[in-house]
Amino acid sequence: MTNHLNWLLFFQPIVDGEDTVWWEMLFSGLLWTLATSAVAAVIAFTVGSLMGVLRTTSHKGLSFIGNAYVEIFRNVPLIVQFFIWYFVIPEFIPPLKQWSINQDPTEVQFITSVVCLGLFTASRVAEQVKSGILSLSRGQRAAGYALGFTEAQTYRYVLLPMAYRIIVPPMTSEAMNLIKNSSVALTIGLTELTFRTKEMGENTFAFFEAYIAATVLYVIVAMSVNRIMALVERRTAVPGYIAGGK
Amino acid sequence: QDTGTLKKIAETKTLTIGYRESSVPFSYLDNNQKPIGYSMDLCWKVVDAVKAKMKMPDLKVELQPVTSANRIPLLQNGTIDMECGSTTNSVKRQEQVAFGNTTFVTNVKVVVKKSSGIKSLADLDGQPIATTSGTTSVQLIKQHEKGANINFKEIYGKDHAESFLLVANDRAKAFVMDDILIAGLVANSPNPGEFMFLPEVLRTEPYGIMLRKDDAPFKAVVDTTLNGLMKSGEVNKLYTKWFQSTIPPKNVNLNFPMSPELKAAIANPNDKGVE
Amino acid sequence: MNSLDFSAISTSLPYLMGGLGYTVQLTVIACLGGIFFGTLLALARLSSIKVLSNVAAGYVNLMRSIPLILVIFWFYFLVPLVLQAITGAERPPQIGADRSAYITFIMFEAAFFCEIMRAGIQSIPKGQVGAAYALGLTYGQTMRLVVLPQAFRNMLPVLLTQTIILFQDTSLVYVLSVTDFLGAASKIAQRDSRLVEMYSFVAVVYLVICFTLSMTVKALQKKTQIIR
Amino acid sequence: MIDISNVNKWYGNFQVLTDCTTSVKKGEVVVVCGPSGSGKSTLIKCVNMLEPFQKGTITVDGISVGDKGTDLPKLRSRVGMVFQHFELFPHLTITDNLTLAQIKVLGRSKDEAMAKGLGLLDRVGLKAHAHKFPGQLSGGQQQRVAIARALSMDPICMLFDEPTSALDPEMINEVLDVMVELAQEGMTMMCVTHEMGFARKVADRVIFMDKGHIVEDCTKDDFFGTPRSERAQQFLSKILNH
Amino acid sequence: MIDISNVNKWYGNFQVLTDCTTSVKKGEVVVVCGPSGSGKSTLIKCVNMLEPFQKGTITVDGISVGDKGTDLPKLRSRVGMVFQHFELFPHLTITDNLTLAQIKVLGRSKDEAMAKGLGLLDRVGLKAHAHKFPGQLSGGQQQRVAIARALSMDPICMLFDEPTSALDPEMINEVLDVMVELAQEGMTMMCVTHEMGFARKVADRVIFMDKGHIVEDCTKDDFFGTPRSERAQQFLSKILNH
Ligand SMILES: Nc1ncnc2c1ncn2[C@@H]1O[C@H](COP(=O)(O)OP(=O)(O)OP(=O)(O)O)[C@@H](O)[C@H]1O
Ligand SMILES: Nc1ncnc2c1ncn2[C@@H]1O[C@H](COP(=O)(O)OP(=O)(O)OP(=O)(O)O)[C@@H](O)[C@H]1O
Ligand SMILES: [Mg+2]
Ligand SMILES: [Mg+2]
Repeated sequence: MTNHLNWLLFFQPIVDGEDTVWWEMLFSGLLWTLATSAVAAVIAFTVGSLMGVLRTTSHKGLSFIGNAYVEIFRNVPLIVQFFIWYFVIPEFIPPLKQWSINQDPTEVQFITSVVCLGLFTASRVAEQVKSGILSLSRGQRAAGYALGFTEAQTYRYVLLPMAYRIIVPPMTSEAMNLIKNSSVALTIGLTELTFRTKEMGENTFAFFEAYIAATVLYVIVAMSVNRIMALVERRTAVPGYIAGGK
Repeated sequence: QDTGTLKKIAETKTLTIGYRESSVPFSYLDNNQKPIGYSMDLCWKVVDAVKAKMKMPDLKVELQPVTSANRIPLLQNGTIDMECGSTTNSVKRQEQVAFGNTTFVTNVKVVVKKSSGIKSLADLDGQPIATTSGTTSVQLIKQHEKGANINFKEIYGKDHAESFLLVANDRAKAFVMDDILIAGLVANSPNPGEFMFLPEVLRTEPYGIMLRKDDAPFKAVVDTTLNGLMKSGEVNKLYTKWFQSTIPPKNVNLNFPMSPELKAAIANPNDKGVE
Repeated sequence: MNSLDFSAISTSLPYLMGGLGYTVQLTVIACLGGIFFGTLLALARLSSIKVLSNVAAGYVNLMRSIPLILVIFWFYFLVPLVLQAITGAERPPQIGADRSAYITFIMFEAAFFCEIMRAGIQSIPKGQVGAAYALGLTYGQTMRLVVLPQAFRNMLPVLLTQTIILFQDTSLVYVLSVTDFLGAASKIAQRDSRLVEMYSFVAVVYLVICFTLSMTVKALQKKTQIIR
Repeated sequence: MIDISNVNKWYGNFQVLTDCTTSVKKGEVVVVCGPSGSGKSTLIKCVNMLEPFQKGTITVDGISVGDKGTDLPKLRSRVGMVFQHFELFPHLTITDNLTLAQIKVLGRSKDEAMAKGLGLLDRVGLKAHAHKFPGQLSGGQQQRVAIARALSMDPICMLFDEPTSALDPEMINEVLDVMVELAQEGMTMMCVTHEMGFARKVADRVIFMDKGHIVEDCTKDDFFGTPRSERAQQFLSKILNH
Repeated sequence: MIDISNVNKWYGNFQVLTDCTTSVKKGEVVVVCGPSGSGKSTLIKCVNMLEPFQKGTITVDGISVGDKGTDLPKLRSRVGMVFQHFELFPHLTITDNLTLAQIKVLGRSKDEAMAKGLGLLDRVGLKAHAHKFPGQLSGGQQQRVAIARALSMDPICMLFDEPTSALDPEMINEVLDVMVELAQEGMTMMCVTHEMGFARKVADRVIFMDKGHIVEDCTKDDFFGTPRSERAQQFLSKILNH
């Protein structure tokens, strides 16, 4: 079956007589992948930063909330979380259920995916943010307080700006993980890239062609993210500051 | 001299059966995790025939679970020698694989909740319809005269159980699938009385045991066995056992009488695929 | 949910536990194999031989940029064909789904453990290598006796954290219809139409196991901090 | 100015400070010394509550720092502090390091803060480096900026925690010079340091700590003349010998 | 014993060492000093090829260290080296730190290595700590173990790279004492340090480096008497002043 790969398949209609051809399907899958990842990234960054900060504060209750959040969201497999967000949670919240029935199903899948993926990734981001803050010398926090900053001001002006810079490299892998993990959204029917790839494989039996195309697309996306983050790293680099050094 | 699968069986002294783990009542696991079902019973008959023909009473049979996604590649790369499940025999698939003579005929139908008020295909206009990813049955609606002009939205379930759950939870209004599979899901649901089929039959599809392509000698063994069972009427007994009696693991009865199409296929064994 | 019915769980408990056993076994083997090959890869990446470090880096980056589900597919369908091409056999050799899962996860995790071990090795002050060389130890001895033991100790918490992720990721072998814990649960769920009950059960089991593991990691982290 | 009375502090079961009592009057320069781990840093950090303590009281300019109701940020903004590792903010330029707290804490205008900051930078001899980042300066330069940053808040007193011990030997003097000048101008200072030359030159009093206790608390001349405790004698002999 | 001749070294385009030439005779103690970044550490590391250099030659006991064919591990095992940050192996006990290289490099038996190691540990006054891990010792103690570790290989000469600069002031002397003793026993030593007291006491020669050049290379008395270069005078005045 590998003897002759039939690349022309990508230009054949998905169903006889329709206009849409396979590469368009894969491309629309790619767009869903990118859209889901992008919105989820925003949620992950916001919630993750908040939770990460909570975990490093001196307030016992707040750091408990942060810790509990991380433990719950990172200790259940993503695929199970998808199922729970999509099938289980609406059953217990009648207004949500009503909304999910009335809304366009694609929108429901998209929003569910974005929330699920975002909150899951937030637990990973929270870990990074926490370790970034903790990796700063304790003296930085003390220096902030000693100048009369409040705790919030110390985070805002002293700790976070440096912590974010320090965690750019691990956040690059988290961003790449996020994109990869978006493929699990296929289990609730979101028609993202892996979904379309499987679909093409199953409909045309051209598994190799479809998976090669998908692999190439994922690698391109991952490399682009890598480049973008490298740019971010360069843009935010502090002159004279060697990462990890003091 | 033997070629293909028979040669392989002679050399390796094993035959590997691909089975499905939750395709009730064709091929699924009982509570002891043994694959059972209508297709499995038929396959064991084929195994007996192979043993007899090859004069290998101690032929080893291996059982390999497969999914709808990997059954064809696994057959092609030699992991399994035949697939005993509920695979539709289609002309398109015949480009890749071969099928034994038809063992079952299903009608693709639409299931809805009685409370939804939907009475016919035409009522589905503008509604979300569940479909299992990797299947194409929804497109059949468009090909039906009553569905030609309606617009609907597809919601994909990861598997049939999920697609059906979408209907049970009111997230989708209907689920289009082989009637026998739906009958299994309905029978197992908490409230079987909630659901009903729409009257339209979207397509009639034959199921068959899937085999490697271009392997006439092995296919001959399979077909001869099946034809024998059909002539002797043993197939009808098996049918009653699996479709019209209580079956493990939960002792439900599918109450699914034999369709005229299957009766015709048994009277006239053939391996014609659906377009 | 008007009627939750958890009876399917109790009747199929042996099956589910069998699945869980497989998950644990796969995790342990993939973890050990991954650490072994990951360490070799890390040494290759840090090597001054350009070709070696580039090949290793390429492998790691490729593995890290495609979804695991695609990697599983590739290994499953390609390895037999590759072996066939290598051995010139008439039929693709059969490696079976579970062996394929082992290979896939070892090779995939190797890429991740490589990065962890690399960070671990780089976290050892250069002075340690200098001190070992100054005593007359060779490169091999320096790595084996001085650098790797420390790197491994420093990275133990991170390695374990990655192992927890691995433990969850093994759920994806369901695409090979290998019966791991999630696979077993989802098959019973489908057979008996008890999706909600099953998946809720699965979530709780994973949460309990992974939470216990991550508490262990925390305790361990405290301990290794004292050793330093 | 600073009154420390019966302060006790524990880390878990480990007592770091035991019944510490002393005071620093306005304009006084007090040097704190003692072996490593004796609690010097901890004591000085208690003064502006960077470390909380469990027993005793500390008042700064009449305000009790341990009280629940005390506005700590406000109090801290009036106490300048210089750390062993400088603790400049690495992501901000020298100018921003000098003006940030003035603007955000004291509410000064940008221009005002800038004028103040540049003036102080000039005073520590680093006007030319205003646009640079901390990482681009040598250790001695960074520490001088750190002193200027503390001064920019117009503190009523200054705390120093081993300000020269992370510096290369060559750079120690450039920092000590700034501190000597400050002392001579009459700044109230409490200063943890091993630089006995500095203590000899400007200290009014020397406090010697050991194992969390204040063992000696006497004038400079008494300390270098005839320290009463054996431990202090031993310490001095070790530190002055090389 | 050690001959350094016309050594040049670049990091990329940056020249760290320029035409360095000097030598250390058997039994001689040479102190290397100079401002931070002047290349002292680099030079001393070139002696046992911990840093490769691009031009010039260094021979130790007649063996050229830069030659392709030289058995570096063997050469290095004969040159003892002590680092600024001790570099004991933190995952090994003190005993294992002392015996590892003896066993793996010199092929000594476990018992033999142990006897040697414990003897040296006794000599640096730390016999009681044999079973501990490095992290459980103070800096001064760790550095003494590091010296014992280097001695356990029966080196023909010893290299020191600022052995006391990471130590608390109190602990400097306990390390210097061990080094003085070693020097007085006739060990060949090349020693980067700012401890001018040590240099005064035991150095035969002092080398002063600046910007990768050897600026002064003269006897101790000449150096402390009338260093010829202005840079060296300046450096000395700064370092001796506080
Ligand atoms: N966060 C902490 N938890 C537990 N013990 C601590 C903590 N911080 C400091 N200590 C202990 O408190 C004691 C006093 O520490 P402190 O830093 O005040 O000493 P110091 O006199 O400043 O020493 P040095 O000269 O080394 O700076 C030490 O024994 C130290 O180990
Ligand atoms: N790996 C490296 N890459 C580039 N430049 C380096 C590297 N290591 C050292 N240098 C530079 O080489 C010069 C000499 O360094 P070296 O460590 O020998 O100085 P030193 O005299 O020992 O100073 P110190 O007293 O600070 O230890 C310095 O300017 C330093 O920045
Ligand atoms: Mg201190
Ligand atoms: Mg140096």
